[in-house]
Amino acid sequence: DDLVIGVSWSNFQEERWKTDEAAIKGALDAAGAKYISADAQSSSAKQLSDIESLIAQGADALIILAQDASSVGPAVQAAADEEIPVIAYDRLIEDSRAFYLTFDNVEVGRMQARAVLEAMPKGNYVMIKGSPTDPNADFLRGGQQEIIQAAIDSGDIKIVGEAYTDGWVPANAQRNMEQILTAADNKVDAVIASNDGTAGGVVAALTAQGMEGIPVSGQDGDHAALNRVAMGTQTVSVWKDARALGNAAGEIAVALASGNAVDGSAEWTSPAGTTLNSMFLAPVPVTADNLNTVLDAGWIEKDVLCAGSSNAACN
Amino acid sequence: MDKQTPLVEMRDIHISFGGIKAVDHVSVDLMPGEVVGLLGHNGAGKSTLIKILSGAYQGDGGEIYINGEKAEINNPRDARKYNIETIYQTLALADNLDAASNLFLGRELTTPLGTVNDDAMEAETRKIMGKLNPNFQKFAEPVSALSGGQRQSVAIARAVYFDAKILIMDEPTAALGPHETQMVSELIQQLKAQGIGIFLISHDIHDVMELCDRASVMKNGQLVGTVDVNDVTDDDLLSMIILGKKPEGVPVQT
Amino acid sequence: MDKQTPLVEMRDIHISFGGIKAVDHVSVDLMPGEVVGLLGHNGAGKSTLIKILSGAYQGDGGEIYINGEKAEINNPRDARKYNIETIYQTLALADNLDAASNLFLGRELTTPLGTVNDDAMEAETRKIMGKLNPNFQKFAEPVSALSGGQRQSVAIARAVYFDAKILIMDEPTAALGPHETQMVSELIQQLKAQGIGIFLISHDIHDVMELCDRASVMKNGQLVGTVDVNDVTDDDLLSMIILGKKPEGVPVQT
Amino acid sequence: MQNQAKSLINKLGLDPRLLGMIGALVVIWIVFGVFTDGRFLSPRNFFNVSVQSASVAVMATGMVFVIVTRNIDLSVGSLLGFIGMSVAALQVQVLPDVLGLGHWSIWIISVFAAILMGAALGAFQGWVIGYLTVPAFIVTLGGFLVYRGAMWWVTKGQTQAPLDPTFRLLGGGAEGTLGETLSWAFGIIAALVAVGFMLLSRRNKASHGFSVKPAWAEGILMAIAAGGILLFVTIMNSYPIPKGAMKRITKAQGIEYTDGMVWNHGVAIPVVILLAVAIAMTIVARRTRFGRYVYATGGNPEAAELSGINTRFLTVKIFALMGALTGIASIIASARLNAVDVGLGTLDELRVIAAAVIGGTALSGGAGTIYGAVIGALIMQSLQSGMASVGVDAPLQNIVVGVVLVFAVWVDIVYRRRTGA
Amino acid sequence: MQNQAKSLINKLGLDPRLLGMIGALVVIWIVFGVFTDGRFLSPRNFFNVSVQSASVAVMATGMVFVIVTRNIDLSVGSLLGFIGMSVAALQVQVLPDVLGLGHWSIWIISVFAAILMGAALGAFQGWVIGYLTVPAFIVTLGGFLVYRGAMWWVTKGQTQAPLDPTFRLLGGGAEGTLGETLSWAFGIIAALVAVGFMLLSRRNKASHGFSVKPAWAEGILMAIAAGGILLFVTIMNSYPIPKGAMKRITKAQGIEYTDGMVWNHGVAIPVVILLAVAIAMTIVARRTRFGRYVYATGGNPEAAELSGINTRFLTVKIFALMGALTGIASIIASARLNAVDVGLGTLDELRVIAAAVIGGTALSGGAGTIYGAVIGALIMQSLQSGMASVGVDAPLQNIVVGVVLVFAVWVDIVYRRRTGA
Ligand SMILES: Nc1ncnc2c1ncn2[C@@H]1O[C@H](COP(=O)(O)OP(=O)(O)OP(=O)(O)O)[C@@H](O)[C@H]1O
Ligand SMILES: Nc1ncnc2c1ncn2[C@@H]1O[C@H](COP(=O)(O)OP(=O)(O)OP(=O)(O)O)[C@@H](O)[C@H]1O
Ligand SMILES: O[C@@H]1[C@@H](O)[C@H](O)OC[C@H]1O
Ligand SMILES: [Mg+2]
Ligand SMILES: [Mg+2]
Repeated sequence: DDLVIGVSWSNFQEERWKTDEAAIKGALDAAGAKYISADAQSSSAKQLSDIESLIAQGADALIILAQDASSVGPAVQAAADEEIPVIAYDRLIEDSRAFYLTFDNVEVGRMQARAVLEAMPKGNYVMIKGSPTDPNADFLRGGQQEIIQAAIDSGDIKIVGEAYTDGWVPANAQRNMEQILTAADNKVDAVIASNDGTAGGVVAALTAQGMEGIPVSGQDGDHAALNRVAMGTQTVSVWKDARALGNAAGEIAVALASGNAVDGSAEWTSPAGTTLNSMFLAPVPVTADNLNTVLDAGWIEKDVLCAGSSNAACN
Repeated sequence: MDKQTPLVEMRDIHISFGGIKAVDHVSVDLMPGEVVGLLGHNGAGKSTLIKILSGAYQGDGGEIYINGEKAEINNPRDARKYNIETIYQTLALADNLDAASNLFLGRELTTPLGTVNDDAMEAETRKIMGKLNPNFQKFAEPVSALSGGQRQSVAIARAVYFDAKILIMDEPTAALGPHETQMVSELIQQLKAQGIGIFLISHDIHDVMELCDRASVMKNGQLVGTVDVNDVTDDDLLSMIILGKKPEGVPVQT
Repeated sequence: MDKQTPLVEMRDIHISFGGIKAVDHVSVDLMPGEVVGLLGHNGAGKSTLIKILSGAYQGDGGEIYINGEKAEINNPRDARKYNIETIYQTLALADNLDAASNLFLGRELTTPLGTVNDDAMEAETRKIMGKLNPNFQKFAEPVSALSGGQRQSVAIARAVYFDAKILIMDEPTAALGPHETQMVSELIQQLKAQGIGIFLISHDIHDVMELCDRASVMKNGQLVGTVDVNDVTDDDLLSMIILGKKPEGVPVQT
Repeated sequence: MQNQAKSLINKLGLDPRLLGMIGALVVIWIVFGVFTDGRFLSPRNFFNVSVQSASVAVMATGMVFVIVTRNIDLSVGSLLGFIGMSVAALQVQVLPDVLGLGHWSIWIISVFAAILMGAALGAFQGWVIGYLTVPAFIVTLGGFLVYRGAMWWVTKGQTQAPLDPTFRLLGGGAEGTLGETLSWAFGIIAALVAVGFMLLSRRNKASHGFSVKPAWAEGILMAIAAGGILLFVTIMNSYPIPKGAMKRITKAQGIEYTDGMVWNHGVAIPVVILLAVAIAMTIVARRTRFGRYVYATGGNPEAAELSGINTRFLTVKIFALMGALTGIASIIASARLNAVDVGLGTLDELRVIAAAVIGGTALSGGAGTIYGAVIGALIMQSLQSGMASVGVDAPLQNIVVGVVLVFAVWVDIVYRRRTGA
Repeated sequence: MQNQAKSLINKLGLDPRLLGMIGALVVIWIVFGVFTDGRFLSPRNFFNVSVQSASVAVMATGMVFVIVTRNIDLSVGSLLGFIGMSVAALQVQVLPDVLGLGHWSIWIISVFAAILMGAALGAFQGWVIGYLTVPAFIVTLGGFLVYRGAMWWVTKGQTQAPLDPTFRLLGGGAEGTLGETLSWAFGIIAALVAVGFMLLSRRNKASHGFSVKPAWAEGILMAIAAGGILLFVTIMNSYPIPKGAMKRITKAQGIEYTDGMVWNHGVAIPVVILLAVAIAMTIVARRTRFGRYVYATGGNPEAAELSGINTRFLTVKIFALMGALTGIASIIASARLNAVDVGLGTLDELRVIAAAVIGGTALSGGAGTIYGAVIGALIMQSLQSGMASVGVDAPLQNIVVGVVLVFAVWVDIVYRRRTGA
């Protein structure tokens, strides 16, 4: 009998997930395993139901992009009852029975802040955070704070505006940015935005004020965002190669389902004190200086990356 | 001055809707066991006047006395406390409920457990409808499925079932057939004999002359006058209604 | 056999609601310039029968002929094509619109630009309401603010304003005052004189005897019979209605 | 043939509406059954779906009253989250400090707190709607925003977990069931009560001299009712507890686990709660004055007021009830997840209203049944769970759910028109 | 005093409803003005708020018709997203290949495609509602799920950007305005047309011998209308284009930028679109048969049908119109963001329905105005933008918005009861 691997997505709001999905499917195909999936539409309750259905459907291993690190506990419990291995994909699950596979989100936050700080060591900063219902939003914000704390203390940096973005929706980020610009009389020198979608909203708001070009951060390596990096309207997109993550997840799932060990895993303890088997992939900050990375990796086509840009990597 | 205290006295009642005086300082009264007809052209203000008594509207001014005592009627629940029952011109039925539920609405019969006793209510409804409208058989259906006259029978049954002291009937027989109308006339005579006071709004001068003791006529929101029906002819009433002319040589209350 | 083709012939019409036969194989007809009264106890099936002619209901069976030709009436729009106008017992007014909008609903007057011409419609409405109900002044308000009789006047105005060939009146004067009723009676005479055929549903035997040429009586969904009003007395009609008894020695169509 | 079936249904006095909806549900199940090689029709899946539907179905019964009276409640999802978060914080942060961790009364206090909090907030909304006459849509849209925000503030967005172990049983899972024996007892008693009620009502009707159904018809109905209940229990009692959970449970109970040991789940506690709520609400709707007034007000608000019903206060009571039921639903949802995160209850208002509407509650007021709402919730959940089992790709799942939803309701409408219901 | 004001309002024939809503809006503005040291009352902010409201307001005008006829449309947010994504893909992936990048006709084709796609999908939903008689709630809930899923499939979730430069102007921004001169022209013509219409209607009334307002009252009204329009233009014309954008624009136009140069924004194109839509929809509502039938059907569906109105086909037309307006709103929203991501339009259905309801559209049908819906959208947006400018964080924002929303509607209700509107 073929192995069946169930994947529970928290949502499909961000562009990256389709890449993750393709990579997982690819790895499973290669291993001759079957892919089944469900979309929790940002609801932990639906995610639990989804996982129950995936188990009922005969999944031999589960890959879970958790909506919430704790609420997914009963799902892990149900899986454990059936002796099915679980992979916590991209987002943490607070349960020692899960295998944690991710890019380090706090590190992503640090990278965002580092790139912006380098481009604008002094001045007025705006923090555009992620969804207030996504714990990653606070991880990211925490990492960002670590980097800029010193500059804040020294008075070099002043945070003149800070806002969550409901549902990570770019249009909401745009509106918040417009109001912050109005309140600050355009006296804004840099924006730390938590992902590429919100960065897009921020850049649209800046463009209306002719301020496009000030440092703005993001993450995910969305194609539109990488193009902005090439154009100079976004400073950095922290690229988490979803293909690598998805591929690893597929392979690990097959290995665990067949009862094999996973190469290169290590024990890791979460801030809350849960110890899990884990594997971390390294995110790469993509800026105007290293656009070749994404081109060389085949992540994006040159014409898409370079539309309208004269960046060195484009010539 | 009368020896008897009136059952109902409405004094100087007035109400406007958006600047237009629907009822313009009208006073009427009602004795126990008496039927007072309310007459007037369409839009004269009859329904509006009695809706103030039944608590459906709150007047802009004026006073109501019941058995000589000042009554505060701010809503239909207050009116019920004074045993005022009303058959509204619009019938006021919950279309989605059956006849029995409508008849007992707000005063359901209950079982010892406190739950509503539908069987008992249906049995009672069958009894009273048998008297009002012998053709009526639609007990299980919502009243929206009833004919115009059937609906009116339900509304009448509802007002007369409970021990009203004061009964308001706003064109109760408008939709009724000749036989059904006859039965309502008989009912009115009976209730009258029991000492119940009745305000009867009707456009049928003939009925009014037959059933009423006195008649109050309204025109454009104002009271033309109240007369004893034995003192006047059909034509007197008609000219009060149409021309607003008081009959001559006859005592007219205003 | 008649020489003239009937304006309307309804043959063998039947319809049931949830197993109950509301109209049970009834045939009636109407000549141009004739008024046919439809009589019967409450719930006899009068309104249901004429709603099939007006397109409000689709019958379970039977046929309709207009001017001798088979007519397909599946909805109110079809009925309008045959110049059938109806005053419904429930009036069928859009409560949130004013009198003029209701009167012209579905047939608005328009300006050369194609927009609705409210001023012209109001002016026409004032004219016709002046004839039907001289006290009526509420042109700017939604009809929900009107009294029962005022609403009925609007419904009547709507049916008679347009060039009906066939007019159906379901208890048109039920809510009207004596004066307003008189005016409607006159109107019926006028329309009759213009060759319009009228089905008149009424509970008032007196009115029927005065206004109608023939009367069809229904009981429990069935046709008791159709008689010439000149052949019968009030009491004959009453016993047809109440007892379902055909008068003796008189030609009765069934 | 068709006519014979129709007349049998008529003679049995079965509600064609109910039949139509059950029919739609069964068709959906069978279709998914075919697509999943029967897995969707396994006891395990019925157990899952019944538990998954419970929280929404509990709220949907209350939403029937809200919608019947021509109101709407957009706040239930947020309120569920707010109550869940508050009670979780109470359970995780406050009570253990006061009473000691794992104190036996924690779950009881939590349950009361959830229901009371729901009732109080609901009553307040009802007061604004009934007495200040602000449209329900606006008031509950306000509630939707306020509760979601307030929920965040309770713990500054932090997820609360794990919850009290006893409280957790209210959410189901391997431990949160009646177990085999109790399930049988429950089923047999329920069947007896159902038959008893039918007999009683028959006697009442007869005593008033009304015509009753023929004895054989009544007999068939009783058999269907009792049979249905017992079939359900049988199904729940044939879903064995998986090995991992067995080991845990036996260990907790101090029994030694052996390899051949098989225990079955039985009826899940959230389902027992749902059944209790549904029966109670049905009695309220059909057999109490309050219920009667709800429908009367929905059918004709002016007539209800003129009949002496205090429709304003009625509105307060309806929303308080809706709130209390949201409290119960919140208990089930949070206990099931064993955690409350700030997303809890998101979009539930839509699911709840949809369940009521699929179940035949008319947004124009005056009509709607409790059983309809429960079946509506089951239909929605079956569609969603079914999609996840069939292996359709996740983004496509929504499309299919949307299409099937409209299609199922349409079929129901056509069916009812045909049978004249 | 109070009575004098009341009688003045009466004499002027002003709609107290309209006054109440404008009053509520002004109060909200002033309060935020105080909290932001007047920044909220700056031309810049009025410009922002007017542009931010445009997309929702455009849809809200259509939602009025939908709700007046006792329907609801839950699908508008998803549909906006689906149209946005499809048209963006057309613009980014298809048309440049066919016509060449930056071809002048791309924006025109996109605009037509958006509107047509909206009208077609809306008409289909309307057909299911009107002819198959499936409740609008269910059909549009289905649409809500289907379109959101379909949107994902168009590009497999990929954000589409950047959009065609000309198309982008439809979203506003420094370039997407009428500019000073055109704005003045626009304002003056609009004022003249308004005054002209008032004169015409006065003459019409008089020609039928109806009583008209006293000349002075009519004069004051004309002054208010014309003054209001010109004031708005003045405000928009005193928001200078910031330096960075000036440099960009002058460069594009081949003009040399000097330091003292000041150009002002003028009226933003999305606002011009909104005004055009609002005026057109008002005319449709008040002056066409279609509009009349919409209200008649809302007031009494049976009466409308009996009057010979084809209410089924009317439903198709209403939903097609709603869809077309969603198409227009989608153009504004995507052009403004210069990108379409899979989240576009999320929760917009709620905002749109809320705008209509705040603006006085009754969910029970039969009543609602276009201007009310537009003001409702402005109230909602002012609250949200105001909160964002005050710098309160998202969760608290929601709480305040929720409370203020209910409060504002309540004040409006009390005001109207007092003035007897
Ligand atoms: N829509 C409906 N659904 C179910 N039953 C109906 C419906 N309309 C009418 N009926 C039933 O059909 C029968 C005939 O009703 P109809 O309204 O035609 O009576 P009618 O002769 O007009 O009576 P009335 O004089 O009271 O107006 C009644 O028993 C009524 O209950
Ligand atoms: N709710 C209301 N809003 C505004 N005007 C109203 C309202 N109710 C009644 N009116 C007006 O008040 C006046 C009196 O109406 P009322 O219903 O009392 O008349 P009526 O004498 O009962 O007439 P009818 O014989 O036609 O029933 C009418 O002009 C009517 O338009
Ligand atoms: O990659 C991001 C993910 O980590 C976060 O949880 O949700 C938003 C995404 O952009
Ligand atoms: Mg009246
Ligand atoms: Mg009738």
